[in-house]
Amino acid sequence: MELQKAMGIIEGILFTSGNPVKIDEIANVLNMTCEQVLECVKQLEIEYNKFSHGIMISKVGSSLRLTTKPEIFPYIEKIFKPKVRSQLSKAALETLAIIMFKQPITKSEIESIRGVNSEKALNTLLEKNLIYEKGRLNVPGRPILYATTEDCLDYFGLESIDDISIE
Amino acid sequence: MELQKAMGIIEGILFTSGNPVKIDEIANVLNMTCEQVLECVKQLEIEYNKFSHGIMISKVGSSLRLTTKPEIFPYIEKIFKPKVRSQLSKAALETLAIIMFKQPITKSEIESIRGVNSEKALNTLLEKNLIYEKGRLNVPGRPILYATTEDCLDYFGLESIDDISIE
Amino acid sequence: MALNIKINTFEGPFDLLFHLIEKNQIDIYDIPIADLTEQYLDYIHKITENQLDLASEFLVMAATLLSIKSKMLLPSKPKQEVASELAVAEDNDVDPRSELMHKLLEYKKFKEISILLRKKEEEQEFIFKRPPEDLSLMWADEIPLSEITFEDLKLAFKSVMSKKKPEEKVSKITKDPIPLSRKVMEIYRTLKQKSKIFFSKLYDKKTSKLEIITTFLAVLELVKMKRINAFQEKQFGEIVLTYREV
Repeated sequence: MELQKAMGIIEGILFTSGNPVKIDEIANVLNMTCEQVLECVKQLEIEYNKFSHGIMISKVGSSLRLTTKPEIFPYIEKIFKPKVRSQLSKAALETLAIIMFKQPITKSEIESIRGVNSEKALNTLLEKNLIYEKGRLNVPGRPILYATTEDCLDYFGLESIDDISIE
Repeated sequence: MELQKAMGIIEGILFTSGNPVKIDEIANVLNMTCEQVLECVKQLEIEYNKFSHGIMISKVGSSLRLTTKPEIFPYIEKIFKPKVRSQLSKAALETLAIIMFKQPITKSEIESIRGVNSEKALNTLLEKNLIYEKGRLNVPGRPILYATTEDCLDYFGLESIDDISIE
Repeated sequence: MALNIKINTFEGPFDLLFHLIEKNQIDIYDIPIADLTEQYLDYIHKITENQLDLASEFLVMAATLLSIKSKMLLPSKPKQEVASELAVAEDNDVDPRSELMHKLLEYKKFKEISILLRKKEEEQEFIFKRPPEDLSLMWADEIPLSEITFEDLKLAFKSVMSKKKPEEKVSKITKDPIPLSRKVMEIYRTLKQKSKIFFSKLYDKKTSKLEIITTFLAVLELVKMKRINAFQEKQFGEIVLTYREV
């Protein structure tokens, strides 16, 4: 296969994957040797080195991957950080609210209320010591029960768990 | 900012996001006008048109997105065996066609054009976030008005609804 | 069987009419209404013969077609003494088929658009996006929870509980309206406070049957966990629950 065309296909494959892709797998799909693939990579490197590209190709072990160049990180941060932050804090707030008023509660119950995966939000709340693992529910799988900590009650100026009401 | 550098940053931003990103948000981060951003897009298009690229940039609504080129599909299919995307049902597609060109529109108006109950089709479209409830019509019963989302343009790869000519 | 499948694929009466129009190469601007009605009714009969569900819209259309057909059969100048001459003249000028024609033309337009959309949809199947980078890990430790008040929590709770969640399975709601775990905690807390209570005091007249069952299951759970004791003097008698000191 023509070098130019192979470069484009390698770019497309790495772009679609998001994760590193094995060089031999790429070679296989392109009907090329690994050396030929690496020759394409060299050419792509030259291409991406230009200012007009914000991405770069790198070899990790026996795989290839595309990433953004470190120098454009400030712009990535500027455009995505506020969004990620507000999403995350909204998720954490919602999750904490559910645990507060429905404790003790399992992850799957929380997720059935929120309708989205809540793993990350739970981890954040655990890290901040606002919730703790109170025990396990005696059903198949014995899922963890989450409840709010003393710290959390303190924080919101509540005397005890009985003060929590949603009138 | 220099055009070359801006091109690279736009590439990096779209690469990171995966999903379409609003042109004005990009312009804002780059401290450029939307016109300048579109000039960069034009340059990127020329760049990506080369054989040695497997990705392309396109405008969907007021957003930009990066995707792979259709011509490298066979290779991507070979390496990743991607799942076939489920198509919209005929009913959903008909309903969406009506909403596209008559938005905002109520359910009963849609049903009078289609001649059948369209509840299920509307729910499917809402779930897939292809339409949204834009408000309510100020008549008795205050029926919901439906309109298409930006995701809808992304779904069909349309720059605008005018891309679908209505003879 | 092939017929069944075919009939099933019609989206509605317009879709069926359209099929007939195309099949017979009928001019929409000059519909041979008697023919079309006959063929339409024929299809309806076939559907019902095969005992398939027939949407009521198909019957409404059948009635409409019959009504147009009968209007077409009426002499063009009916009794003039009934209404003013002008009104009757106006009425007669309108082709009884015109409303149907307009509706069919409009439906045709959107049917064609939906075919174009299908093509676009299929084109999109050949291109891929990149999975979004998980940026949340990058800034996860910077979540500002410090500015939240208890009121914020209440609001967040109310809003999340009232949100519509189409992806939630209905069966789940009916099966388990109150999580057993919550009931277990409720009863445990009540008993810890009062140390003794009748089972019947754990619910009232308004409590649903399902919730009473959940309550009972929660009691069994607590007995099993050795957190409470339960006694019943006689069959169908009151169940007395007592808190068990650990």
